[in-house]
This record gives sequence, structure tokens and C-alpha cells, in this order.
Amino acid sequence: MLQLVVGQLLNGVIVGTLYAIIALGVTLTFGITGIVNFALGAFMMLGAYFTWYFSDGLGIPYPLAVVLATLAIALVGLVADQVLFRFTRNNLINGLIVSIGLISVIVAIVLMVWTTTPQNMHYVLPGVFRVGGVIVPKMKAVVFGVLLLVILFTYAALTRTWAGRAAYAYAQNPEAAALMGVRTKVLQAGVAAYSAALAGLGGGLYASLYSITPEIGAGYILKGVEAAILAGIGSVMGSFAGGIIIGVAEGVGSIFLPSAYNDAYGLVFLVLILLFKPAGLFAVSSR
Amino acid sequence: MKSRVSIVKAVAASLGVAALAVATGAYSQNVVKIGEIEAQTGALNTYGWMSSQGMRIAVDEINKAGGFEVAGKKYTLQLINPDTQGNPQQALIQLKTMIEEDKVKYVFGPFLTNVFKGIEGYARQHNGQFLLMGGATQIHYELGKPGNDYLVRTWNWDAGPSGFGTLMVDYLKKKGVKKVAMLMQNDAFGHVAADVYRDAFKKAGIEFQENWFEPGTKDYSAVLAKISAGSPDYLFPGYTDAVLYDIVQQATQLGLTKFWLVRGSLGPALKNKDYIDDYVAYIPKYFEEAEKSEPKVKKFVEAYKAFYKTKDFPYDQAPLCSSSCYDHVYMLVEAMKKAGTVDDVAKVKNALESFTYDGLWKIRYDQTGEEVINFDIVDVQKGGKITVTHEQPR
Amino acid sequence: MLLEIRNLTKRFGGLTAVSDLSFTLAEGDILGIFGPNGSGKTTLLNLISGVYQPTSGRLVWAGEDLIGRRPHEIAAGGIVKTFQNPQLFGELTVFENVAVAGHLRLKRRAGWRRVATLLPARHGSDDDLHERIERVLALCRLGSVRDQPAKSLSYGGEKMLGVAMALMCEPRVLLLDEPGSGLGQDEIRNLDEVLRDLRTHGTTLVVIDHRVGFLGRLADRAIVIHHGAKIAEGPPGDVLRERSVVDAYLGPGHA
Amino acid sequence: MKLLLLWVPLVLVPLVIHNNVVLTILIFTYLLGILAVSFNLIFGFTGQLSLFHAAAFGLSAYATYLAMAHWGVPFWLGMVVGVVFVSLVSLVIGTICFRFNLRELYFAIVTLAFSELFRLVILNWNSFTNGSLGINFTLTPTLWIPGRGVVPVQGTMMWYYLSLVAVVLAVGFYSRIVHSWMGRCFASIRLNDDLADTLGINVFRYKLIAFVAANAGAAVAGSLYSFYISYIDPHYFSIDQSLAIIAMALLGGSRYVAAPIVGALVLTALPHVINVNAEARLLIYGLILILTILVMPRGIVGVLVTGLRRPSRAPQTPERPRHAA
Repeated sequence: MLQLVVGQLLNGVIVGTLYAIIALGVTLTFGITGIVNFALGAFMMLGAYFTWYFSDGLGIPYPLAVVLATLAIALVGLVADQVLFRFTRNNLINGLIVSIGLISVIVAIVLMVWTTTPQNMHYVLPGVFRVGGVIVPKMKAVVFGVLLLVILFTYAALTRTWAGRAAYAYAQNPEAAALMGVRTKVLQAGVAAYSAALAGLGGGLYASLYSITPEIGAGYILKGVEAAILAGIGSVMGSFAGGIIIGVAEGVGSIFLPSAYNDAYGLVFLVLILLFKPAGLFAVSSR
Repeated sequence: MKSRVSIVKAVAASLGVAALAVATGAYSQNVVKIGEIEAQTGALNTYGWMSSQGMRIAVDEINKAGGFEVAGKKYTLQLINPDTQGNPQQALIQLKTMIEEDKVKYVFGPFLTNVFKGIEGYARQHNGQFLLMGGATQIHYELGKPGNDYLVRTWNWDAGPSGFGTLMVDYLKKKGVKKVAMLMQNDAFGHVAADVYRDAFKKAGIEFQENWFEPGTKDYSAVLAKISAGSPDYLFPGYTDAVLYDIVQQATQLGLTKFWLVRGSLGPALKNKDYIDDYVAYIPKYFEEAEKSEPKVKKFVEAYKAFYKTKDFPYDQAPLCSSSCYDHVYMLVEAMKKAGTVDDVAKVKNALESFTYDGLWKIRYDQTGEEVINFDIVDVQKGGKITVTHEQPR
Repeated sequence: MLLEIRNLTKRFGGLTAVSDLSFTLAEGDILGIFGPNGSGKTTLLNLISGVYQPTSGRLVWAGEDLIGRRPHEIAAGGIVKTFQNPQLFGELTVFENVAVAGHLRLKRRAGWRRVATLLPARHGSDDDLHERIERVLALCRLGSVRDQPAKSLSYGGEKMLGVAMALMCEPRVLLLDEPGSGLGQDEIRNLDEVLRDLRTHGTTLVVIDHRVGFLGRLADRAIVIHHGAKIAEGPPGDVLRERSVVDAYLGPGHA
Repeated sequence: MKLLLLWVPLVLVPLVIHNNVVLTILIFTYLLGILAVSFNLIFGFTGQLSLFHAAAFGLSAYATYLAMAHWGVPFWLGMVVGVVFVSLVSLVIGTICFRFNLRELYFAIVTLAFSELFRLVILNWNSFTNGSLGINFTLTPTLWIPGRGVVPVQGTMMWYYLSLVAVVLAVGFYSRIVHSWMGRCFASIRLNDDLADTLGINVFRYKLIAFVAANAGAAVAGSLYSFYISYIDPHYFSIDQSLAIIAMALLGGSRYVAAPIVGALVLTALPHVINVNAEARLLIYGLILILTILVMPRGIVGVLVTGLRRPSRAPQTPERPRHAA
């Protein structure tokens, strides 16, 4: 029993980092552009398809395929931001509806190109680590490592570099930041592209673990938004923690409770936390 | 601003034109319309989408060959296949349009139980006016009831004497299995399957454990770990490739290496051939083998590649639905020829039940209107060694 | 005593915005509040109107403790404030803005019977509300713009609308947060007339204003706040001459 | 009153058009119209993005049928059970959300969470709800018609007039609320709830009233819709359904009480009007959503009333400061 719980704790943490990478994109986009971009889920799906196509279709080595897919998705995110989301800045509902429209468009295009048949990439790194009865697939460990590095890098970039501090200042107070010389438009476009890239990277790594269908984005964006809100939107390390909390809640929850309610465990957590800390777990009270 | 105005105008204009198109709906004498009520998009579209793939090829082939002759008159086929999105409301409107506007008398579908239930009430009101030839397991329970003459069940799924449920359990029993754990998606078909096998396993004296997952799940490791702790002999996993690849990979990582009654394709088995021990699949037709031994199958594979301009034939899903639905169209045409009418659905139904169609499949319908079909049990062992058992239900 | 403020303190994190402040207000009083920018004047009004909860101290309104009450309860009790930066319902017309503010009046007059006005048969039962709105609009010289969206008003017009909305609530105490700042000459004249009008009607007023001369004439009494604490209280003319007040405004050692 | 005349042609439709398909599309339009109009009370007029609406719709459908099946009550009483049940549930959820002052995204996500929780319960409570297989209705609503006595509601004609009456009543009900002092309270909450608070409006109470009143409309729609289709399953609760409701309200125009019905008409009719393959239809749906927001933020009815030009430079920008949550 202990092995089961420890195993799922570990697995929940790993699965949670995939939620966290989306949550991070959600949090950054929200902080800088004032909208919640649900299309990040679709970007993630697209990232998975691109990686699979580059790797299995064109024969590019997997790590390079992930990098290429990430860059491609960053571009997609940038274009979407300039063509669509530029007009919905700071309007939550309009941004939400446009992003839902964009999801439909992306899914339609993917269906036209790759059909509804699920795609499966070759095994990049098969096999498992066994530590005292606890089993962790090797690839999952790698995915966790990469995502953790990216999240830490993002955190460092936001706190240690001028661009990061500018973004942070902007999220706190747009007017003041603009007066301080932050170029709002460049900053917003940059963050939109970076958030998309995070989603694309998440998709690229996802492709090495699971099968790919046009619907995968929907589940991940919901978990991502849940994670971002759980933590208190705006906090980088909070998104990370939020993703892990949801991942662990699902993993450990389905051991003790019926697995059919798997999606509920994270939600219950979310509701409870919001009731006791309405601005999220790690938020500094705004009032 | 000007361009925005014109976009809206264009959209408005096309709406208007399309509205006119729906209002007319001319009925041509020499065209037999075939409808299809299936989900083409959405989370549960696999079966619907595959079926329409096969039907489109058949309709195209028949029309290119100049149509077919019934009672001295030449007819061509027209396929009407809107997208239900798995939504009963859309399906109901679509079925009404087919029956009342397009005067369609032959409707294929649906595979989805919720869609079938959504249209059932309306369809019954039109009993005798058309045939509904669907694959939903729920239809099995409706066949032969009074007022249900319109129903024909394509596909023999798990349930009933001509279904493969009992045969599959028998196959497993021969292997000396004591305990099976099911991991099924929590949807309508999942529950129908559980209902069928709960009883079948009880009769066979095999312990049966039920576990459910939400459609859309990708990481099964938690529930698989829980299952693995109970050490079952075989795992009975979900029913589409979209979930099977993930379940099989993650199960083998946890040491669950024997799978039973896997539908869909051999893809997951072959991809994991070094990690599995046994993988018993229900395959309506093992295409990789049949392609070599049966010229008709080879021809179908080539026709498919040409029609959809693809190099890769989807062995994983195509054979399951598209090939049988391809046959269904041909068989229906054959029945119309035998009945000597394209309008009298009662006669066509009788004709349909009177012969065995020898196409890609050997298909016949029993007296209740349920399809009886041959199928293959494909047993994949470690390393990819394959044994095929050909079954022909009575 | 209408309103009694005892040892009111508000801290934001490490910052003490209002510090141990006490004063009282009687029916019909007009109290001016002076103090340099950032001295805690607005925070004080926000504490009285329930927008902020004080860290410590008491607010006694007609013998009742107001601590813990929500702003709408305090407004319902009769204390209404305007905003330094006008807060409006921009999409609604000027008339509708004032109509929204008529809610409390309707509630007082009709009580639960106002639910009955939702029934189709009781159409038009708030006609006397309309009359009242027109009167308030006329008083605040907003009659000519009554059907314009509030966001199309000039800054002065917006501030005036803020006052009109507050008046519509029929307050027993009206808290005005710098009603004159940012206004043009004509608008100031307007405002002053309105305030004098209120004075003659006996409305209790608490006014923050920088215009010492004007407020000096309007108010009966003034308090001066510096760093959140009261440094002087008395007739307006006197307090402004006090040494500590001059230091607070101009810096110590001046004059 | 003048607006009431606009409904007259709809009464005449079945007498002129003897086309069951068109009538069926209109029946769905009216039933979903009730859903969209009621949603717009909380969304368009009170400014709270509730994602619980589809759940209210589904819960009432289940409650109505189960009350009829278990207690043997007639349909209309069953509908009352549905509406009361949904109102009580909404009261609890609304109290939780508004007492803790959850705003904007937080409110949206928490209402979504509750609707998912209800969906999961309905989905897995097999013995009571028949789980994912859903319930096939064997019961029909009945109506008392002068001269004919109590007759079952069946056939396209009866359903057409029943749903038309229902949607007219719903529009009447909500427009009465919206154009009253209560509607002014809702508008004040949407536009600036801090200001509303200082003006003596009990923001909590009126948010709660709007939420419950909106969900009660969804409950009526759910009872009627499920009995028209004669089938319920957990898909009634799906996120897609919630999103479709938002799309209807926005597409029709969220500033007008009856406008969401136009949105319901377009989205119901579109798949049957435009004969394209599934992928293209999905593409068109997405483009419609995007264009609605970017080109005509006041919806179709808004365009008809004011033209395409935006009434002001900054349409629908929230007036409260950013990061208000």
C-alpha cells in the first residue's frame, strides 16, 4: 500500500508538471494581457502533432523535433496574438470567446491534415526505473526534469533580468511601467509568444508519453487554468505548485476513491482552497 | 471597417442561399438516397468517421460504374452524411431532414447509444417508412419488439447469441484464467459492455473486476497501479485505439502484460510487442493477413489509398468500420435488386434477410434483423508472434 | 451625537494611514478636513463608509457600532460618500446613473413591497422616483445632459454626477472627497452653489477640500490631518493659522 | 407592448410553412432560446460569467423526470420540482461564490467546478440516473386544452406552440426584471460593483437573485427540452453545452433581453443549413465566434439596431480597474 501511495505521489508530481507548464503560460498571459488564453491547450496539442510529425514523419531526432515544434508554436502564438488577441486586451470574456473560436479553428485544421485517427510516436526512451517497488518510467523522469528546468529558468528570467522585471512591473501596474519606459506592445507580444512556446514544449514532451488526438488540448487547458487559479494567478512558482497539487490529488485520489471520479479530486481541492483563500493559495492579498 | 462590412455581408448572403437550398431539396427519380447519422467530429467520432469513409468509397465506385439496375431502371446513389457531433439534438434534426425533406429510405447509423436513444422516439413514429441500420449495442435490445420493424442492426457486437461476447469468454476460459480486471471508459458503450460481460464471466466462473476512467484520460498509471495490486490474470481495456495505446504502454510498465478483448487494432500490441506477454484481440478481419490471401481485400486497400490519396492504409482502424460499411452499401444495393424495388422498405428488408453477402466479409442478417458476421480472434504473443482463429457465429 | 469616531486606526502592512483619530459630528454640522496629500484623508472617508475596515477604534452612528458593516449597510443607514476620482456607470445615461442611486430611496419607501412592483399590473409605481431624479438633476445642473452616457461627460460633469448620485441616496451625512479638484471656474461656481444649498437644507457634510478659503466659509469646524493623525481641530480660520498646521503643509521651519 | 407584435409572425409560421424540419429547428431555437435568454440575465445584464448554466439545465431535466417516475407526479409538477431543486442548488452555490466574493475568472471556474462535480455524480450514480446510458423517457407531458380536455403533448405542432409560449413567457419575465429597479441593480453590479456597494445596493443579494433567477430559467428550459427529445444523458452538463450558451448570447447580442434567441437560431440552424463536411463546419463555427467578438461585439441584434459601427471607442471594456479579483 505504501509503495502504491509513494508511486502515485511521484507520478502525480510528474503529471502535475505538465499541468504546471500550461498553468505558467496561463498565468503569464493573464498578467500581461489581461485575458485567459484557452487556446494554449490547442497550442499544446499542435506542439504534440508537430513534434510527432517532425520526428516520425521527417525523421528529425526527437530532441531537435521538440525544439523545432516549440519554436513553431511560439510563432503560431505570436501570430494569433497579433491577429486576434491584440483586440481583446484586458477583456476577459472577449478573450475567452476568441480563444474558444481559435480552438475550433485549430482543431478543424488538424482534423483536415491528420484526421481523427490517434497518432503515436515511436518510443523515445522506453523502460522504467525501479526503486524499492516504486516504478517510474524513464521518459517521465526526463520530461519532469526538462519541465522543471524550464520553470526554474522562467522564474529566474522574471526575477533576474531587465525584461523579466519589466514584465513583472507591468503586471503589477501597467501605467507606472509604461511611464518607466516599458514598451507595452513589444512586451505583450513577447509574453504571448513565450506562453505559446511553453505550451508547445509541453506538447512536444507530451508526445513522448501519450497518444495524440485533436482533443487532448481541452483536458490540459482546464487543468492548467485550475492549477493557475489554485495558486493565485500571477505567481510562477505558484503555478508549478498548483499543477503538482492537482496531479497528486488525482493520482492519490484514485487509489483510495473510485477512479471514475478522477477529475473531481482536483476540482474539490480548487473549490476548497478558493473558499479559504479567495485569491489563490500563494497570492498576496490584493486588499 | 469596409472589409469587415463585406465579410459580414458575405456570411449573411451565404446563410440566405443555404437556407434556400434546404427549403427546396428536390427529389430525383433515378437517385437512391442513402443517409448516414454518425458523429464525424468530437471525442467519440472514431466509429462514425470510419464508417463514412467506407461508405463514400462504395457509393463512388457504384456510381462510377454507371449505377445499378432495379426492375429495368438505372439508379445511382447519393450519400447524405451530416455530422451529429455525437449530439442527439443535431441527430434528430438531421434524421427529420432526411426522412421528411430528402425522402431518404435507408439510413445507416448510429454507433453511439446516446444518439440512437435521442432519435429512437421519432424513428418509431416512422416505422415502416424507412430502415435504420445502426451499430449501437442498444439496438440489440430493441430488435424484434413490436413497432420496431424499421430497425436493422449492423455489426454484431458483444451481446446476444450471434455476438462474440460468449465466444471471447470461452476463448479466455480455455487459457485457464481465474481473474480479469476491466478498465473501461465511463460512457454509454462502456456500460453496455460491462453489462454483457458481468454475466458472461459469472457463468464462466471467472472473477471480474470493474474499473472506470473518464473519456479523455491519458495517464492511467494510478488506476493501473491499483489494478496491478490485485494481480489479475488479464486486463480487459477500453475500446478505441485512442485509449489503447496509452493503456497498454502504461500497463506493461507496471507489469500487467496480458490483455484480452482488445478492439480496434493490433497497433498497440505490435508497438509494445517486446513488453507484452499475451494480447487477445477481437478483430473483425485481420487485414494484414487477408490482404495477402483475399483479392477482394487487396482491391479494397488499393481503392482506399486511391480515393483518399494516401500512401498509408490505416490498418489500425480502417478495417473495423470502413470495410464493413463499404460492404453494407453493396449489400443494400444487392437487396434492392433482389426485391425488385428501391422504395418498398419492407420488401428490401425481407430481401436483406434472405441471403448471405459475400464481399470483404460474409454478412447475413438473422430473422430479427441482426447482422451475423465472421470475425477473427488474433492472439499476439511476446515478440509479435501472431495466431489467428477464424470464427463464424451460428 | 450623530456620528462619533473614537481612536480610529488603519494600517496597511507597515504603513499607518490613519492613526488614533477621534472626532464627533452632530446633526447639521459641516466639517472640513484639511491635510497635505497622502495624509490619510481619503482613507478616513473609506473607513467611515465601510470600504475599509479599521485596524482598531470605533465608529458609533446614532448610538450603534458600525464596525464590520458592509458599505451598502452603512449607505442604507444614511452615510454616503463621493469619490475623489468620480466613479460612475459609464455605459448608462446620466439619468440612469441617478436612478440606480435611487435604490435606497425606493427601499426605504416601499420596503418589501417593491418586489410587487415587478409584477406586470403594478407598472409605473416608481413615478415619484422619476420626479425626484429630475429634481436632483436640476439641482446639480445636469438636466441638459440627462440622456447622455455618463462616460461622455466632462471631468467636472462626472464629479457633479457623483454628487447627484450621492444626494439621490438621501444621506443624513454626506462625505465629499475633494469635490472641487480638477474643476473649471464655472463648474466650481456650480458646485459651491449646490453645497451652499445643501447647507441651507441642513444636511450634515464632511468635506475634504484644498481650497482653504472656500471651505473656510462653508464649514463650521475643521480638522487637520497629518500622517494619519489629527493635529488640529477648531473653527477653520483658526486651525489653519496654527503652527503645526503650517509646518505640515509647508515643511517645518518655514515662515 | 409594441415589441410584442414582433412575435405575431412566429405564431403564424406553422400555418404558412408546413415543413417539419423548419419547425423542429424553431422548436429547438425556442427551447435553447429560453436557456440563452436566462443565461444572459446573469452574464449580459449582471456581468457574471456563470458556467453553471448547462448544469442547471441538466439537473432540472433529471429532477423532473425522476420526480415523475418515482413520485408519479404529472409533468408540470415535475417541472416545478426541477425548478425548485435547481433554485435551491443555485442558492447554495451562489451563496458560496458571492459570500467569498469570487469574481470574474474565479467565479467562472468555481461554477464550472460545481457543474463538473454534478456531472460526475449523475454519470456515476448508475442505480438512480442510469449513468452514461441516460434515461429514455416513456412519459409525456400533458396539457389541458379547452374543448379537448387533457391531451398528451406530442407532434411537432403542439410542441411548436408550447415552446413558443414558453419562450415568450421567459422573455416577458426577464424583460420585466431587467427593465425594473432590480435590473438597475444588476446593471450597477455589472458596471461597477464597488460603486453600487457605496450607493447602498446589496451586491451579494442581487448577484444571488440574478444567479438563481437565471438558473431557474435554465431549469424550465431543461424540463421542456428533455421531454421534447425524450432522452437525457450526462452530455446535458458538458462544457461544450455551456460554451454554446455563451456563444448564443454573444452572437445574438448580450445587451438585449430577447436577442440571444437570434443566436440560438443561428447556431441551431447553421449545421443544417450549410452543407459542408464536419471539419469545415467546425472551422466556420470558430470563425463565427471570433468575428462576433472582433467585428460585432454587440451581436447580430446590436448590428441591426445600431449598425456595424461601434457605439464608442472602447466597447465592453470593464470599467473596474484591472486585477480587481
